[in-house]
Amino acid sequence: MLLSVSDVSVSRGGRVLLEGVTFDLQAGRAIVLTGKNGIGKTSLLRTLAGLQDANSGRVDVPQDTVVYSAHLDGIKYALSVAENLQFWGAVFGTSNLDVALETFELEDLRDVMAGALSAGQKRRLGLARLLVTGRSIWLLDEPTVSLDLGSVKQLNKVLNDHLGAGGSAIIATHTALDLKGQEVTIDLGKFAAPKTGLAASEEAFL
Amino acid sequence: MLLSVSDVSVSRGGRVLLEGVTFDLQAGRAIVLTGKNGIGKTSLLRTLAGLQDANSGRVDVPQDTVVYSAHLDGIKYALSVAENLQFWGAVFGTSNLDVALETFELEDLRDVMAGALSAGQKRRLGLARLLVTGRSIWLLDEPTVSLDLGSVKQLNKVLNDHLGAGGSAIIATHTALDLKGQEVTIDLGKFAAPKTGLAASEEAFL
Amino acid sequence: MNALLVRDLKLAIRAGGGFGLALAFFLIVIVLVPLGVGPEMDILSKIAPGVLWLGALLACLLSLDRIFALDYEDGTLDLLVTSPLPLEAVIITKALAHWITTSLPLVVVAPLLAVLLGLPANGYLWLAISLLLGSPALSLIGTFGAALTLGLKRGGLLLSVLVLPLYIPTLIFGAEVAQRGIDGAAVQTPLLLLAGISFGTAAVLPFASSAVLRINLR
Amino acid sequence: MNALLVRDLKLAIRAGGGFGLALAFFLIVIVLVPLGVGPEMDILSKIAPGVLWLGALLACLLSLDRIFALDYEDGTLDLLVTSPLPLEAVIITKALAHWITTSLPLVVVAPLLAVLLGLPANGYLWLAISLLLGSPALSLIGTFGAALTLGLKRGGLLLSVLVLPLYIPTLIFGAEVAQRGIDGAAVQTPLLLLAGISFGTAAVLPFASSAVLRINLR
Amino acid sequence: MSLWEYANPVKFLRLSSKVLPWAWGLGVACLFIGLVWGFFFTPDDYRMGSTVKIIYLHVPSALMAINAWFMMLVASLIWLIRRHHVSALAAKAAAPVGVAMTLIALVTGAIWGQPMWGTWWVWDPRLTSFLILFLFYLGYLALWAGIGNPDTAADLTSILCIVGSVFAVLSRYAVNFWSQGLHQGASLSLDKEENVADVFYQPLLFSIAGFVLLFFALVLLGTRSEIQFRRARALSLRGNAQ
Ligand code: HEM
Ligand SMILES: Nc1ncnc2c1ncn2[C@@H]1O[C@H](COP(=O)(O)OP(=O)(O)OP(=O)(O)O)[C@@H](O)[C@H]1O
Ligand SMILES: Nc1ncnc2c1ncn2[C@@H]1O[C@H](COP(=O)(O)OP(=O)(O)OP(=O)(O)O)[C@@H](O)[C@H]1O
Ligand SMILES: [Mg+2]
Ligand SMILES: [Mg+2]
Repeated sequence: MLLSVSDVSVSRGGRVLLEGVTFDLQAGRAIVLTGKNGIGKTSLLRTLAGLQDANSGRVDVPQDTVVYSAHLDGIKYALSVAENLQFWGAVFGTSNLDVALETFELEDLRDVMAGALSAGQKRRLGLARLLVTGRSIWLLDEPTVSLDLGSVKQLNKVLNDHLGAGGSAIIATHTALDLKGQEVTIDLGKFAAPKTGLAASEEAFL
Repeated sequence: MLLSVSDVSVSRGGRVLLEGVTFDLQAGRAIVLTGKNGIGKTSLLRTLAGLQDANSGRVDVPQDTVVYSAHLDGIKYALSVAENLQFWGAVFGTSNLDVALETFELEDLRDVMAGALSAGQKRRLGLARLLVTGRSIWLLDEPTVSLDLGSVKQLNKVLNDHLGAGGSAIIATHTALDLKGQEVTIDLGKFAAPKTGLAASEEAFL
Repeated sequence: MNALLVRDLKLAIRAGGGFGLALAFFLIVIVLVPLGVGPEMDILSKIAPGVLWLGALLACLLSLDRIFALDYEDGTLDLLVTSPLPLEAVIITKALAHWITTSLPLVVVAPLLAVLLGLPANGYLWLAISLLLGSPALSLIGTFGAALTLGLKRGGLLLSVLVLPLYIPTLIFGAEVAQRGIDGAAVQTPLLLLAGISFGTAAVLPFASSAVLRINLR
Repeated sequence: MNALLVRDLKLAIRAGGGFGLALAFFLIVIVLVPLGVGPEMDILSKIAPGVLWLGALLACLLSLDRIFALDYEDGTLDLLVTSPLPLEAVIITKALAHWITTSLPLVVVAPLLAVLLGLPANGYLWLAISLLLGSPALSLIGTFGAALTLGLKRGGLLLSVLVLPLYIPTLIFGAEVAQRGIDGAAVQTPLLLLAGISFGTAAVLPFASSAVLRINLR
Repeated sequence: MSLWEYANPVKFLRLSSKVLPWAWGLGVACLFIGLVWGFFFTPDDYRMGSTVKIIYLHVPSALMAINAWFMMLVASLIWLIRRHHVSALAAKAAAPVGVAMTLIALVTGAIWGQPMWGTWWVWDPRLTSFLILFLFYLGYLALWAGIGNPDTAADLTSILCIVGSVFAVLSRYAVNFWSQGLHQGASLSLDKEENVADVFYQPLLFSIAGFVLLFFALVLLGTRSEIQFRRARALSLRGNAQ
């Protein structure tokens, strides 16, 4: 068991969004988080990434295994595609640049400034970063946004390869992915907190 | 005939992306632009919106009929949902605020600061703006991004209503929309310029 | 137009004390000057009109990047440019909003802060008048600079380097009016020149700014 | 760490003359002062050390918002915080990059520009030394301020209002060193204090900044 | 055949390659004559002593610094109106040369000022407005450097140059208003009483001609390299197309 979440409640802006969230993630498996806009997918992922504290409950994430990919891709427009990836490689102490470029069909754009990429090309660069980090647990927030059909297929393949190699992923998405049965889909709707639920720091005043 | 594009070539960053683009848009009809990432959908829409000049060819867009909705939604985080829409209503001299809020299920979020919306909720607010402007030709750049399935359906319905009421739209998208046969789908791939095509301002140097 | 003005003012206020901040900055600069140059009142009172004008200039400068950059980053500017509003009007409105949130409060308190620097009493009125007449030019020129640096992320330093030289005539005439007011000399000429610059920039610069904006959005 | 430093310097340079801009701004401020306060050299040379220090302070200030804001806006900061780099190291590196692009060039040219203000010749060396010793504190304090105002869009003015008061001790001791150098008085005490501030902030502030950053990203 | 034909970058490259050596040759020759004549074959001034010889660097560079900006203004207007790339790039190429001229004038002036006025610098209107011109140059260059897209940069810097010119003139006037001068008035006008004596005057003319020609040569060179840079960019855009 790589990562486990037990009875976690997630809050944002003073309100509890999700409560009782419980799941485990195994190596080679993926968890797909679904749920309507505003249910709390992003907030949950940020909690798992350690950017935000859980309102209550336990989140167990082993150190240095997780990489987070957000709505924004953290791309520097003034650096070239390769330079962007190199930087993350250096930060994570890895250097599998070429594989990442090839996998997301970015070789031709290698020396193009990232500012000159189209929306989908930027997204692909953001995804290529995952490969560069060498981390085994991927937290992906709507990875298919802006991707054309070919790129979505490619992403699917990358994900399957990653799972096949013993990696794992937690993916918030609105589009269907085909992960060959290796995934567990969790509809966050069933953890939705009542609208009156307040975060602990707000409760304190009542 | 509302809007016509004849033999237009579109360039970006010094390169010609598309050439010989030709189509007409009729009232009550939609044009769906498809094509892979980086083909030039956004650039074409910006040309139609008048933000960018065509490299060559003719673009006929009647004055004051078009509203453009971009990758970014132009949402002010420090204003509430209603205030955001009110502003655009005032700019376009209209005031059908409530309809817009209702259509995109934003009534509950009416007085919430836009900064506290989730990705999909922001997108819905961006779309609600279209209704507020009262313009008849909508130029939409990937309107379904970040939307959950319910919201995509809702957008579909709004589009069909708009077309039904004699409006029209040009939509760049990677996801399938169901516009009941009122749409013409144009694969921009067939207008893709050869890779060596340079914009006029670059040609001058050769 | 009105809606835009109201919105800009609202945003400035909600972003956390639109009015207060420029004032606070102004105050701090005025306080820093004696700390830097030493506490001798006779020197301070000699340089007071210039320092007050410079402080106003800097307070103005530091808020310039808000004029367009926010609207550019979140896509509003694209939508405004394709809206029925004439772009020149948008620009004038934005300059006006900047002036109201930044310069107007400064004009009001400058005479108060002048006390800290020992500005002679007969200078208060002329200081306020010079700021009132000159500051619209600062906002208008600043708007032009903000339009020029639109595409640049956090171009604050470049913006300053572009705008400050353009501020020079305004600064000279403005400080001169205040200085002459103190000396009891005739202020008419610099005052008229100052007003002339404000009117001139209001009449011409919005066109330049709107051309620049369109180029930057291209 | 190295990669981050290199990247930040690269970005500063590509954004258009990272080094040159701070210098240009500094020069402009030095030119504006006489235009505001009048051309009399005897007054100017009296206020010269203070003005030079204030100019350096402002040049520093205007480039602070680049430290974190760009990385925050494009999502890089989220990714950096969840990366294996310790956040304190990230912060020190960013302060260092800021110091190299902004303060270091100022230290080098300040004595040159001092000519314009008629700074007495025996002040040049001490001016440069005071800037060299004091400017790291400016970058470190500024980094803290930048971390505080992270969540705010275009919080340039607020940032100034927060940071300038924190700059006061550095300014006082810095200007004092330069002034005493000119007067031929003993500079030891303010010099040590200045160095003390720089070392103290380097030792302590990165921890405060990293706490603040984490809170702001929450 | 119209003159505008040479606004075509390719034709310009061809023509300028023929003109350039002449400009270099003549410029160096004139400057050499002017400086040697001026430095070694003129008497010392009765008031200023041998320091007067700085005039052969100071005055031509000051003249060129101002004229370079004027040339940029004209080139900017041509670009905005007629969209000739050569014009925009010539303006870009002139700016660094102008800055260099400004710096030479400032430095030689300061060196001259030390013996003459007993100080390196005073806030005299002539000097001040010259320093302000320097600031305008810096802003112009910074804008070129800050903007990635070359056409956008050309447009924006052109507009800045025009607006800047207006404000530079205004500043000049304002500065006059603000302080009284120490600096020499205009002394090259032919009909003036207080003209520099003929012995100094003739070598000065050579030196000025040398500066003009060298300026011309440097701008040509700069424009050529800018054009070649754009050419390389265009070619690589064509090659690297994905
Ligand atoms: C840093 C200090 C100085 C600066 C920035 C400076 C700047 C200038 C400028 C802008 C011109 C005008 C060129 C023109 O418009 O025709 C000029 C010309 C001249 N300068 Fe200076 N100058 C400086 C110091 C001096 C000194 C110390 C002297 C000698 C006492 C001097 C003597 C002259 C003379 C004789 C001319 C030619 C006047 C004319 O024919 O217009 N300058 N200088
Ligand atoms: N600012 C820019 N400078 C230079 N080139 C650019 C710039 N913006 C986009 N491009 C290039 O123009 C091409 C088309 O971009 P555009 O954004 O129009 O594509 P798109 O069809 O909208 O793609 P997507 O589906 O990914 O949004 C891309 O190949 C991109 O690299
Ligand atoms: N900064 C904030 N301040 C206050 N409330 C916020 C903030 N950000 C998000 N929220 C609220 O928290 C809720 C959950 O947001 P979150 O971004 O986690 O949703 P999501 O499931 O990712 O939605 P989407 O599919 O639209 O991305 C939303 O209802 C939103 O209104
Ligand atoms: Mg989300
Ligand atoms: Mg696009």
